Amino acid sequence: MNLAVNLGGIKMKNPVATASGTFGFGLEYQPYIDLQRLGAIIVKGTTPSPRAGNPPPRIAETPSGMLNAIGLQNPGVDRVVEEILPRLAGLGTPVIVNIAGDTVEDYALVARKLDGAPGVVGLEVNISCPNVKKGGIQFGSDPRSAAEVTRAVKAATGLPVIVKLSPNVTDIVAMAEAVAEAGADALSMINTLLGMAIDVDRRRPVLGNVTGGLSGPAVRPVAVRAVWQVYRAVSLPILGMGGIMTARDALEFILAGATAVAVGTANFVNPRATVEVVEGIEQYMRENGFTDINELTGLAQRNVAGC
Amino acid sequence: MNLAVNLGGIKMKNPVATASGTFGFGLEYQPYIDLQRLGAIIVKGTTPSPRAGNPPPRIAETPSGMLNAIGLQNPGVDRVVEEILPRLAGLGTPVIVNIAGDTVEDYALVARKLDGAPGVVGLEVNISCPNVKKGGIQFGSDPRSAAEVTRAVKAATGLPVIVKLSPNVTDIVAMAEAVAEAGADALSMINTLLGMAIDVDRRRPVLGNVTGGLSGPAVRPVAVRAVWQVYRAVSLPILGMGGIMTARDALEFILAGATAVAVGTANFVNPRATVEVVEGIEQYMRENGFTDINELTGLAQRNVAGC
Amino acid sequence: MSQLVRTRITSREEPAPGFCLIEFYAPSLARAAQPGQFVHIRCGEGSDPLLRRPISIHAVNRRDGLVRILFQVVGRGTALLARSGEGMIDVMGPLGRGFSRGQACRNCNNSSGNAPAGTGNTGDIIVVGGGIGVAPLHFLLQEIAGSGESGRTTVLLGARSAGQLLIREAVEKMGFVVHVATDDGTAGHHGPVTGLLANALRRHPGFVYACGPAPMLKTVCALLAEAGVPGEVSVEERMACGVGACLSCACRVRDAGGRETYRRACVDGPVFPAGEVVW
Amino acid sequence: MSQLVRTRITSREEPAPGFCLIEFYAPSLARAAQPGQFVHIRCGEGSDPLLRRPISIHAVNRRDGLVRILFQVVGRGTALLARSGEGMIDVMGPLGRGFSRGQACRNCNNSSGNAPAGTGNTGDIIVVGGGIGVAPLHFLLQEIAGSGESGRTTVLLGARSAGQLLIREAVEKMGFVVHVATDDGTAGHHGPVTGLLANALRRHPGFVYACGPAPMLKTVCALLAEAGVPGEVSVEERMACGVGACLSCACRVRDAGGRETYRRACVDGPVFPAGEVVW
Ligand SMILES: Cc1cc2nc3c(=O)[nH]c(=O)nc-3n(C[C@H](O)[C@H](O)[C@H](O)COP(=O)(O)OP(=O)(O)OC[C@H]3O[C@@H](n4cnc5c(N)ncnc54)[C@H](O)[C@@H]3O)c2cc1C
Ligand SMILES: Cc1cc2nc3c(=O)[nH]c(=O)nc-3n(C[C@H](O)[C@H](O)[C@H](O)COP(=O)(O)OP(=O)(O)OC[C@H]3O[C@@H](n4cnc5c(N)ncnc54)[C@H](O)[C@@H]3O)c2cc1C
Ligand SMILES: Cc1cc2nc3c(=O)[nH]c(=O)nc-3n(C[C@H](O)[C@H](O)[C@H](O)COP(=O)(O)O)c2cc1C
Ligand SMILES: Cc1cc2nc3c(=O)[nH]c(=O)nc-3n(C[C@H](O)[C@H](O)[C@H](O)COP(=O)(O)O)c2cc1C
Ligand code: FES
Ligand code: FES
Repeated sequence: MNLAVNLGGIKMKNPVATASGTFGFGLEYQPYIDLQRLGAIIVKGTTPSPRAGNPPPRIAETPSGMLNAIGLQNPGVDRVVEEILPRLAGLGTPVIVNIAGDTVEDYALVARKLDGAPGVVGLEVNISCPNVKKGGIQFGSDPRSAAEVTRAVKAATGLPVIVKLSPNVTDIVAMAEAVAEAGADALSMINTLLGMAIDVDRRRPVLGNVTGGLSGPAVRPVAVRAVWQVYRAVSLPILGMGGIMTARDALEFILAGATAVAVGTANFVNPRATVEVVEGIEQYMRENGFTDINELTGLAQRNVAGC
Repeated sequence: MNLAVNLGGIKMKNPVATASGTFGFGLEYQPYIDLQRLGAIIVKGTTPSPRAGNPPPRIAETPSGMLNAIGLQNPGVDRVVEEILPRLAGLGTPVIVNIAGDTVEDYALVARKLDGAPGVVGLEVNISCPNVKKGGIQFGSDPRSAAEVTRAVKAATGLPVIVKLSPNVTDIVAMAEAVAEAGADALSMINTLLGMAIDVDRRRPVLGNVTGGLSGPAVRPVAVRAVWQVYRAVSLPILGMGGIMTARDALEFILAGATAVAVGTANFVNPRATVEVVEGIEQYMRENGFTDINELTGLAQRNVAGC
Repeated sequence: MSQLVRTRITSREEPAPGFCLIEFYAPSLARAAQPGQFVHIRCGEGSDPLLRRPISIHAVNRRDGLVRILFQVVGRGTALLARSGEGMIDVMGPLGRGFSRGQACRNCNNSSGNAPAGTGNTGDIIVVGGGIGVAPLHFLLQEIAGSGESGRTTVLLGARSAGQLLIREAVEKMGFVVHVATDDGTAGHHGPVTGLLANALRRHPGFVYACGPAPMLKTVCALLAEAGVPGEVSVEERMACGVGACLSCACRVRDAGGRETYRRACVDGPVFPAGEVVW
Repeated sequence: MSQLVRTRITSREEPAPGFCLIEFYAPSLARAAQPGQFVHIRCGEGSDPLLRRPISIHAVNRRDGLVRILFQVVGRGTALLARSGEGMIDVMGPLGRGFSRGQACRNCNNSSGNAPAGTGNTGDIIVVGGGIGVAPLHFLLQEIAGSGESGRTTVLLGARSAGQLLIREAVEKMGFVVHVATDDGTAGHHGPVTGLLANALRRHPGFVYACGPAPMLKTVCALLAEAGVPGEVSVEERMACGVGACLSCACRVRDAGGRETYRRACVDGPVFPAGEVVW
């Protein structure tokens, strides 16, 4: 049975990655799973300089979901390259670094510094973080800026570049088309939905940052729809995510058009979620007579009349 | 204790309405609640001609939410005016009619026919239904078209006009500003998020219509955020909705800036939800020493530094 | 009138692996219930799963105010219901239009005009159920037996295998002649229950009641049309409100003028004249 | 090393209305656990509530492989946990850095340099707990008693009222001198437990351990700073992962250089040197 996929030049032994920001720098979950079972590890968003992040509370639980406003806390690209990536290099699991910044130059700078870093097989460009004041959200909601960031990153690195799209837009297909045109090797979707919660007793927002990003099973229908729409319009491979808890959830994304998937919030609930998704996909393929995972990508599209 | 609010000229004895499409034409829930306890009944979307709606399955359950693709099934405005509204006129509860169409003229036509209909105190203009092919969604995602519909409806009726906004946009504030400028008397938000689900066993979309609108508690954080953002930018009163199950949920919207709220999906889960929300708000006010519900509108905004 | 009650579960059994029979106390619901109607049940307290689940009324004991439901555990909602810890159940009902037994024959207007059992019709009755579709038929048969019509009624029951012929014994005890069919041949006819129906229809019965999975009902309707025998089928559509307010449960039907349109399974059904449903 | 276990609940009690004490079987967790560490518990099966809940380890019985937690029912998660039907519990742990008793004194580098109990320190120890904050202190006191240091340890317990002084008896039985304070004056000092601490600090103890609500800990830290006494406090932040991966649980601290920064309560804490926490 073949589980291996090629995500825009990134070769993964199976289609299951960890979603950026939910799996730290990879080693935190080592007590619970064999990290080698993962298709790829996508590490926390990395910026040119260290960031302290947002004031607490940084998370709030919502129905079947959670809001986060971490604020891209990270030690900065230099420490990531010098201290963190070398520790991951020995794992034998491909590492994808999620990158972010306030300006186009920031993105290019981080991309350049990561070029050739040990163990790194690709970059995921976060143009869609709703929790930082500058940059982030604007790049993620304007096709032209998104394309510009994509071009700058592509110029700065030889690594495959995945561009991560935001669902907080009127037309995600237009965003996908713009970054595809600008040279992205793959697309990932979705980042979190912009949301907030109010503490009714204290009569103020729950989060220190007021608004935050909604993730978890609650957003899955929005994410599957985004993958479905983009798959039919753009020919790039898609890394699908948003609320995947089980193999069946992951298969929704794959059948809608994802080449690979990432598991995020589910890690917090079940630290073995990633590995269980891999195993569940294998079982589904066995039970349904599929021998190659790539046959499943977009299959639900072909089963709809007139598609 | 004062619970009465004024929603852009619509006087409600309390701030709790029913969300369009979830409460039929009002009488279906009579076995379970005293309809007179409601602030307003907003009835199902009404179009110029009868509509059969979409093929089944029309709904799918999702984590803490549901997708619907009803497709604006309704008997057309003429039958609504002749047969249905007269039955509601005797209830003593203000009725707001939700209107929809494929063209600007459609909206104006429906609005004109409803002008002076017995018991009707206002119109809610649905420019944001994700489940009809033409019209709907485009009006809801382009500020200029939204403004045009608003102006046409205002010109066609003397009734207060509430414009219902879609969350499926990059910038809901821009939409709100456009329809405010065009003369809307109030805003309602949010309509459903565009989503879909895939049946992994049959390897095809669950809904007959492929995509549908996500509602229920899952979307509440997105809805509260929309109300929060629009309240600070636009001075029109807001009817907040999206995932309200309890009084505490309703209070999140009110504290974020809503003058009134609507209960939708919750009716399906608890047919007494609307009345329990009214009672819960009263209790909250008593326990926290508030005498006028209007004091609570937007209170969480004032409790945040720099707002 | 339909009610919303949170009430005590008086017993819970597992009549076969993967099936659950719950009895709860709800006197006025028991009093009002008609065969073919359903209750709408909240399966958990949180918002996942969110929606109620429609389950047919399986039996009522009006004297003691008890209602029974019989269901198959197929997903999260029914799994929660089958072991809901607290011994309480939150139900709305009775809901929907049931079988037209003994009531004004509302369905006859649109259908072939033959009157169903209990409305003066004197032909024989066939009751045919497949899988968990037998659940509401049990209540129907209770009422038919109660009105002394079991003699002219034939019951056809289908299941995957012998162990899942859930209501067979109970119905035999009521005095009905029961024929069974199983997919695996472990009891009765080896094959679908519609095979038995095809035979039975040759004796030109007066009316047929059916409930079961969609493919079975589709075949039933085709057989009835062919044989020119009137009947009613109870359909399943996904439901949100259960009271006619949301238009989720659209069932495609042919109206009096022959035009296709949607009707709400929750209030216009779940029982429809066999000739009306468009499969 | 931390583990993920789904295991049997061996007992469940309600030590006071609104509180719950659960014991479960988890031998290697019991063996590894240190006072001040916590377990991360899944409270339901569905996705609402979604996240695990962090609860301190209240007691361990290493011989029998048993672990106890004591918690207050404050919301949906704890309510579900207090009555989870199936008799099973899904826990991750032990997690976090506990009190620095008997281990290399990792915290002393950053703090005043005084060594805590069990690391050669000879001054007296004060253990101060408020509300449900007493839960982890019980485990700490078990260990202190086990190493024969109860004689030089004073325990100060605060609660809303007498009925909620949850661990008082157990701690007295271990041989500790216990002073109590209640908000309503129904037992001991009438007022916050920090009132007792202010007095106790006059006797210049060697080290203070504290756990309780944030306002109490803030006062404790201020009193310790004023008195120049070192100590540790266990803080509460909202947690998602519990293992250091998500950066949810940011606790504002002052680092060695005096700069303010965030540390993760789940892995860098929940126990921090009193002097480091920025309130
Ligand atoms: C009027 C009516 C009466 C019914 N009476 C009975 C009965 O007496 N006994 C019984 O066992 N079942 C009955 N059903 C079916 C029952 O409602 C579903 O099995 C149940 O809702 C499944 O819930 P779940 O959470 O366990 O499964 P889910 O996880 O929601 O779904 C499991 C499977 O069941 C299907 N399903 C879910 N909801 C429905 C629905 N409303 N209608 C049809 N299929 C659905 C799904 O497509 C899926 O394949 C009835 C349905 C209707 C509409
Ligand atoms: C390291 C650690 C150890 C803890 N040990 C214990 C213990 O031994 N016994 C005990 O009773 N409680 C303990 N708590 C607190 C416990 O985690 C919360 O009471 C619990 O998560 C509330 O869950 P809920 O679903 O019942 O309440 P919710 O409905 O989630 O919330 C109810 C209230 O609790 C607050 N709350 C929710 N989660 C947290 C959290 N993670 N930290 C702080 N406040 C929160 C909310 O703001 C709200 O006011 C500990 C917390 C931490 C971080
Ligand atoms: C706590 C947290 C931190 C996150 N940090 C990042 C980040 O640094 N960069 C990024 O691109 N996405 C980040 N995300 C978004 C996730 O990678 C993912 O896109 C999103 O959570 C949806 O997937 P899920 O529902 O499976 O969590 C974060 C999400 C969470 C919950
Ligand atoms: C079954 C269903 C039908 C709906 N029909 C309409 C409609 O006709 N017109 C409209 O403006 N909104 C319609 N809505 C949207 C609701 O009015 C509401 O905006 C949305 O469901 C969010 O609120 P909730 O989460 O409380 O349901 C419908 C929603 C549902 C679930
Ligand atoms: S389920 Fe709502 S109309 Fe039938
Ligand atoms: S809870 Fe995730 S880092 Fe602490």
